[in-house]
Amino acid sequence: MRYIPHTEADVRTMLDRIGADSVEDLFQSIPEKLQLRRPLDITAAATEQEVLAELRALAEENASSHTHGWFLGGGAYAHFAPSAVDAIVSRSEFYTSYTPYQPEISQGTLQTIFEWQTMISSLTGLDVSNASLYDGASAAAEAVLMALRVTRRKRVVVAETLHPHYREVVRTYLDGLDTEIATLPRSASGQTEVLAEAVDDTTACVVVQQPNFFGCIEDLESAAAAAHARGALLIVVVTEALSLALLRSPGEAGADIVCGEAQSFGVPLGFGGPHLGFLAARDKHVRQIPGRIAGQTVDSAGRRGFVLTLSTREQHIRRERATSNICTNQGLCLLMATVYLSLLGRVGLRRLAELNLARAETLKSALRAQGLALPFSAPTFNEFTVRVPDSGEAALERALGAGMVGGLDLRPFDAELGPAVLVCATEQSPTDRFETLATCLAGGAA
Amino acid sequence: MRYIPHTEADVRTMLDRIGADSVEDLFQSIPEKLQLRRPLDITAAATEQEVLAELRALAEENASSHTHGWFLGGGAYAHFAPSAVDAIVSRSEFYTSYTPYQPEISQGTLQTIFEWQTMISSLTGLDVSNASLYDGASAAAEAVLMALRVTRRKRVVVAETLHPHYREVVRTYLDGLDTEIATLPRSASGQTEVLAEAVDDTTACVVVQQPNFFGCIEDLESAAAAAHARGALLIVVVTEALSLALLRSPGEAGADIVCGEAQSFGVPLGFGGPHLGFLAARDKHVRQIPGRIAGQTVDSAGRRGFVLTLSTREQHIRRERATSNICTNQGLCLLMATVYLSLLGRVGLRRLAELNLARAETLKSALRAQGLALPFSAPTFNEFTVRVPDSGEAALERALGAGMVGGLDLRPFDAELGPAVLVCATEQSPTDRFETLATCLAGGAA
Amino acid sequence: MTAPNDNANATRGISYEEPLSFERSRPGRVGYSLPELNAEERAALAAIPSDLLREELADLPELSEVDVIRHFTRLSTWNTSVDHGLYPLGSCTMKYNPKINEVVARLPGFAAAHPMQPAGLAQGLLRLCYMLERQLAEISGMDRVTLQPAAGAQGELAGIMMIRAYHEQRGEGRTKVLIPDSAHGTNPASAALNGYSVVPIPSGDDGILHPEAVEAAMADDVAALMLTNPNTLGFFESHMVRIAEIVHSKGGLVYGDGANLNAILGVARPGDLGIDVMHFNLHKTFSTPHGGGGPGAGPVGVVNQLAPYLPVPVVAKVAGPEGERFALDYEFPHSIGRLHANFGNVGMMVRAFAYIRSLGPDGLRRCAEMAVLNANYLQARLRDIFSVPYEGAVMHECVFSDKSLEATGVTTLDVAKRLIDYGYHPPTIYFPLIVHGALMIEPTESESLEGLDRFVETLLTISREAQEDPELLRGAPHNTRLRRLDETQAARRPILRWQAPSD
Amino acid sequence: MTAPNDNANATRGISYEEPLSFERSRPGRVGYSLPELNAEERAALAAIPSDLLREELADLPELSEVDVIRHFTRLSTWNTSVDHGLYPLGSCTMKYNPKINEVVARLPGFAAAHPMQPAGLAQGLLRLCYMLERQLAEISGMDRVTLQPAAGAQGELAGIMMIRAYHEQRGEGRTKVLIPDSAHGTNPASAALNGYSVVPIPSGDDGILHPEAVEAAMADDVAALMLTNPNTLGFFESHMVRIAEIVHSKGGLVYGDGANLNAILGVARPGDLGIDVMHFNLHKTFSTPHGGGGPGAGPVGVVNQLAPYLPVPVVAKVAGPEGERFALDYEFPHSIGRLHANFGNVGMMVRAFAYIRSLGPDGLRRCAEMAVLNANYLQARLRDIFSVPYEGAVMHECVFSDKSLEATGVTTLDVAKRLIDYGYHPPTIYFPLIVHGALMIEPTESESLEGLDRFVETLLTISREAQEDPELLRGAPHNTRLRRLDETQAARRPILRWQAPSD
Ligand SMILES: Cc1ncc(COP(=O)(O)O)c(C=O)c1O
Ligand SMILES: Cc1ncc(COP(=O)(O)O)c(C=O)c1O
Repeated sequence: MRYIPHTEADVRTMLDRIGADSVEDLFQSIPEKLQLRRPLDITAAATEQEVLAELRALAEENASSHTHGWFLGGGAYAHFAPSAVDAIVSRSEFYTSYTPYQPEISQGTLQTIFEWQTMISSLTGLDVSNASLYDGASAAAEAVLMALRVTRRKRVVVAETLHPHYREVVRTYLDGLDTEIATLPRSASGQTEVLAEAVDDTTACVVVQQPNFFGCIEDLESAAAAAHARGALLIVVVTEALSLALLRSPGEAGADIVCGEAQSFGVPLGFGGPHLGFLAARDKHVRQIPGRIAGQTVDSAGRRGFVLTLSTREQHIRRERATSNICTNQGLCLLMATVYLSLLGRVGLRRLAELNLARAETLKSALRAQGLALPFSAPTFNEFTVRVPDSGEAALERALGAGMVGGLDLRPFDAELGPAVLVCATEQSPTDRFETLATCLAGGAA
Repeated sequence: MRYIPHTEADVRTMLDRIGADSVEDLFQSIPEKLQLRRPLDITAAATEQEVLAELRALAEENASSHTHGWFLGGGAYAHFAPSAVDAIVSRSEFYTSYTPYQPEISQGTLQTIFEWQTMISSLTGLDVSNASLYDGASAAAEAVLMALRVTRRKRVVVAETLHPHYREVVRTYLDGLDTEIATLPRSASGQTEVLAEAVDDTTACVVVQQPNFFGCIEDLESAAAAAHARGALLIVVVTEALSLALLRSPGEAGADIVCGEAQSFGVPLGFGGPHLGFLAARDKHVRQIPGRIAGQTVDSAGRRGFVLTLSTREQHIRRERATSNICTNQGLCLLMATVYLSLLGRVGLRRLAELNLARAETLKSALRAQGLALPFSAPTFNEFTVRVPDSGEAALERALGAGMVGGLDLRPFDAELGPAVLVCATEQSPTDRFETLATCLAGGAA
Repeated sequence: MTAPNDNANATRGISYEEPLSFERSRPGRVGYSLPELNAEERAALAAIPSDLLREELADLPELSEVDVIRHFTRLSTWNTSVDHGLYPLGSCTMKYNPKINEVVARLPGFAAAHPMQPAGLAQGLLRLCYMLERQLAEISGMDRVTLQPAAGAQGELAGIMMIRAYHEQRGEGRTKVLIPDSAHGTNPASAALNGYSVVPIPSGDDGILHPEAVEAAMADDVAALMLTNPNTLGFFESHMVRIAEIVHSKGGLVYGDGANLNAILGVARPGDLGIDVMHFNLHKTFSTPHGGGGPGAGPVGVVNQLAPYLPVPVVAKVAGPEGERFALDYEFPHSIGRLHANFGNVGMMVRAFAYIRSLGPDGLRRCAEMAVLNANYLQARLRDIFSVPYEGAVMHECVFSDKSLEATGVTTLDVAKRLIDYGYHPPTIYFPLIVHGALMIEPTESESLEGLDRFVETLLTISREAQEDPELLRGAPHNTRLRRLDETQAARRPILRWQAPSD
Repeated sequence: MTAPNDNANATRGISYEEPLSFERSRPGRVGYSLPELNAEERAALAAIPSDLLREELADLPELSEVDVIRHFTRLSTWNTSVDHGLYPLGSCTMKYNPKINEVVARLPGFAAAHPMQPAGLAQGLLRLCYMLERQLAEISGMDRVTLQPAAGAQGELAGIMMIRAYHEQRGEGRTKVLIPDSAHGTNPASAALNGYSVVPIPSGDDGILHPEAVEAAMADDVAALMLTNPNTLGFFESHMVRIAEIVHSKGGLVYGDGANLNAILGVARPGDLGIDVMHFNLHKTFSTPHGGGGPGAGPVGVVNQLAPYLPVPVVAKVAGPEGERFALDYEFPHSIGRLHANFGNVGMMVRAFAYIRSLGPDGLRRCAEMAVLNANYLQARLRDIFSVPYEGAVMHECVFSDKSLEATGVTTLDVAKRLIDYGYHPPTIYFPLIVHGALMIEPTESESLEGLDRFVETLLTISREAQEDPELLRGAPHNTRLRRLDETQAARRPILRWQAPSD
């Protein structure tokens, strides 16, 4: 086996030194009857050439923006990642190392985390960030748990326009804890109706997504005012991180915790993972933040360096009193995003966001030209809801016939909305197919 | 432009320091009328996303073993390269460095060359090797020039079974020099007829390919005897380097110079290049070897290290009296091959060669079973000539119809042979398609 | 003498400096290529009212592609990695990460597939997930597997939630989870995260759990025992079956932390030991790279009894007119719900699948055998240098205490830092908590005999140095670009982001 | 004081040791995966008589994949590269190698295409080659371009051969080639390789060629003048047109070495200067990576007059019923023949094409402008430190002599080695030959102002060190894993391969 260096002579030498007769003997602490006395019933080993062929065949059975015109978003976005990102991520110094427990030989990873924390703090408009969480949905759940800890309250108010998968994950995480979840309805504009009476003195937090699941840009100031009026925190969830480059930062608008998904920053779609959960907060809550955090320090010669810090929050020190159970998180995806943001930079990221907005607006015009209605009046970023004549399923089937994945059928997510599709335009969406898409969604053949 | 870091402020600062008013001014030494006063007439810059899309489209217009069953060899071989090869070659420490002129910061490249030299010496059965030449064909030409220098003679005897492209390149290189080229004919067995009288006292070398272009294994001992009897050198050219793992080494059989193409050792086919020319020789001729050579030495603290050496042979020192004009050669391909050979190792390389032989023999049986004749009686390695009923072109067209690139039509290379195809089987050739290929070549539909 | 000798694993050489990217930034520098907006597109920007827009972005650098590549290339050279050599972090299973796995994970059909695309357009991926589930089930002896959890700790949480759902379904409000004192921190943290209180169980003098201890703690309000087998001292819990019986007899369930599964691949199966729920760490046992702190993947296997509670969606095979098809099944009415926005860390599943296909049944067993051989060899050779806190044949890792160093004043931390000077990543230190000054060494099967011998020689040298020149160790590392870093100061006055110089 | 100061570009850190792969070899270790032969296949092995078979392979190592990856990963860390920083080798144009080019070159449709496959199955590649030829022709102002030569030196040879063919076709047996004394070694070597004798032409005091010198040497037996413009002192040959007239008037041709084309991209075109044949170095001007010594690519451009002599095959565009198709044209009866087994280093052509597409006309010109700006800036800042042997505004590179160091006893070599301590790859040294102790610095456009400033500061420090502590320089480098290597011993007693220890 090419991954295992032991020769038979090596094995012999080692057994002799150990004082064992055979490799079998080493497993004597496993009671005989518990040992498996047959080979595992899985397919026999394949050669590298065979494995490659098998996996190529499996890969070819999946659609993607390489095979179809792409207009599907809904929490995961088909953005272009410059080749430089993968070139860096492919350096084995980064991808074959562990969590940087030994800072003197992990400065590459640690400085990257520190740079990421700076970037995400700046983008969200908050003070501090952690070094990633599993994904946007669990980040939202962790943010809620954090708010529960900070406020020592038990009620959580969640906007109905929060991504339905995120709502499910929040519910899963809270299940079993002594908490209550209330919801804020969607208004006719597509935005969340922030009812002052929905927030009370037992409310730990209000959770709003920006832009929301239907693409609409929320009024965060009102949400912040309603939350803060009763001592609750405002949690803003972002699934399309690129919007942070364009929209007023949630921190500025009053958010106390901003969390979500940063897959848009150079992380492959990868059928949904690994993606990149992030979480940023205000300084005063730093000791309630879940997950790893890197901090600046000095070495014994007084030179700047970085370490993992504030670890008394963490499971390996605090065990059952930790702020979270998180251990392995999404380090390499954080690297991807940090490289990506370093390349795009302050000017490029803004320009890319503008390009996305412009594309989406152009697509809207094309859809309107086909007589399609956009049910919500609120402004949107690169994604929006469009009403279709028959059903989302049928509309998307027509688009597929024309070689396009035309968006997300909203029926499974919102029964009351009527036939509608969530359509997304990024810098990768083929502008020369906007009209065809419109025709398909409107009911015509391509 | 993302590859160029200058900001407008930088340019200003630099011009000031230089004492120039504008960037234009820096080009004043180019007479005004020689300056191009219009933009170059090439397509405007494309974004990275666009370039990728364009090149993907171009790439998809080409066939390869990814799209077709592959039986085509003829000097370039579709072998499998383990993923570890490209993982190493993609390290920018290797691919973005220059020829190792400064040994103290180039030991990675230098030790690799030294390892390669050891491996190729061992495979060829000779004493010393250089650090690559452009490709097999120019390596053959350089070997001939080397023989001319060593013997101070002017006549070159080349087997007709030498790859026709190689023969052309040798002819091109010798053109303009005061030399004569004679040829050795092919016998009915498919081997070279080594006529003693073809070699005379003015002959510098005899050039034979092993296995030869038609796949046949040559009798090198006879060739060596004939050459040596008249003081000429025997040059053995190898286009399928994998054969070195199985066949008696040319050095052992009496070759004085062994050269050729090592693309089979993990170098991509790449439509013909970059490939990897190699050249090995006996110790006594080391100072006539063309190209770079690495040697072992010590540093000022007495520790082992490596440097480029014997550079008084080379153009940068000897200029018009150099052994060759070679400067940039195929360093990174040498790295690929060294990694490849390190992975396969002494046992694996032999086993792979056996696998190739076995596949080819199995394919022969399948062809014979369809009534096809193999015109040559000499033993072969992984490639052989098969007679087809109508024409090579038609036979291959039928194979193509069945999704296979079935071999090389020999008509353009040998008019007298009659309709025949050169067929190659490697570890990548689909064994489950052998019968279909046989049917196609024999004239049936797939 | 700080420089290792000539034959050593490392010495000193050039190391490149590099500031923070923000400090390299220059206004107007560009690392991207984007099309210009046309007039119509520019006009479209007005779609968002300007009061919703932000001012310009601060604190993102402006760099060229050249700058960015050099920046991160230089940063990378400050890391030690598995591709450099032995990385014996105990409990982390830092084995070799095969290169082919990186290749297949990047195939566009995997890397560019979208989680929301219809199942009909993702048959290859769903098939792969389905097959991986079946492979993991067979390897573990569990009945069903969910691939959704993104890491071991999330797997633990998922498992604990299923345990809760199981008890609640039967109308039982159990509130406690028993956890041995040798457990990894995520175990108590996960139990607590789902609202359980944690009851620690002491390990016996032989480093394993004894039925009596469990018996004593087991009660009607205990939902589960959560244990790691092989445990974090490297021992197989040989009373496993008896212990599971005790827990089951009182209506509890047994959670098995599968972090150390590497030791028993093809040799024993958690499902055969009485374990009801377990997580896998694909980034340990199945060699998906650790990435400097993730991404990992923490699939969870369960016995049939717990299958109704699996998180959704579940990949299902359906026979259809065109043959086998794969679909996403959400119809699990008792499911604990969803744990991930999508299906988990699919990229890691692709790598793990390729790994399992490459090794097959014999190769997997060979991993376990050679990992265990390596750990026992190290234990045998190092016992003369360090104290062995618990005697016994180990499985995948061996643990030492710093007792033998006591007289020198040198700590485990000092030994770890000195190892760095010799080119080794230190082992896990100060864990498990029940061993004083623990050194927890997991070589994995990737290491060769000679490699282990070199490592042992180095530790011998270091232990001599500890006697002769303890200051040398206390000042270590000496050979790295940065010397020992001040973790206390970092925590006391946290600087967690770069701040632009005020002027 | 050997350690650079705190703000420096480099310091010291851990460096990993690694023996030769052969020394790591262990019998029975395996780094491959191959299917076993079945019985029928084993029998087939008898097809080759055993006397034609070799004994077992000696001197190939036996290693696991882990070993191999670690071996070469460690080796790689001993190299300095462009991705680490400034690599100012004069005449080598070590500019940044964009990552996208590596991606596209690896697309299976390019990387796995076979040179012998029918043109109909390679239309994308042929189209790309055709477009690249046209691009290079436009950039250089030449009429036709062959992509076949595998490097600059092979391009020179091809060009010289075409010149020979041209003269022979006209019945002229010219025997000499004129070459300036500042020329790169490949120029005389290439001319000699094709049987010409070389006549050196002296450069003027201003470092450029003067019409008088050419006039004096030009004769009926001179086949060509071979010159480099901009030349290797970094100067534009401003008398180019007059010189070409002189050569042409006596029936000779002008060969232009295009190694320094980067300096005039979009600014001036060799074809407009009177050059008849030239080579390009795709691995310099068009940023295909140097690979530690290749592969490169050396296309050759010619004026129409010389087109009949181009090497075959030539890619041709043919209008067909299905539109534009591309074919290989062998029908060049006057062709010098074939220079490469196939079509040259196609992988480099793919990269160069992607590069030209990425830059466009403005970007290419910007390369030239910024490369020239950088060289002039360095000349302006370094003239206080080193002697300028030839005054004048430079193009892409600047050359200094070691005259200012004379009193110190320090040589150019010492300065170069000391630069290494500070984390810089040294410039080209001792070339061109007409400059005493030459330091030839080509920054390229990839370097930023701050980067150049840091480099200048370092050279200032080194020149101070030369005055104050010349021994420090003579002993350099101090910070590398290995100290200065003994090149004399290597050449005197060559050890060119590893030998298994005799026992
Ligand atoms: C024994 C044990 N359990 C659980 C975990 C947590 O797994 P993860 O880091 O994947 O969340 C670890 C990881 O180090 C571990 O060693
Ligand atoms: C001026 C000059 N001419 C020719 C060459 C030879 O080019 P190549 O190395 O591609 O053969 C070089 C390479 O360094 C050069 O600098």
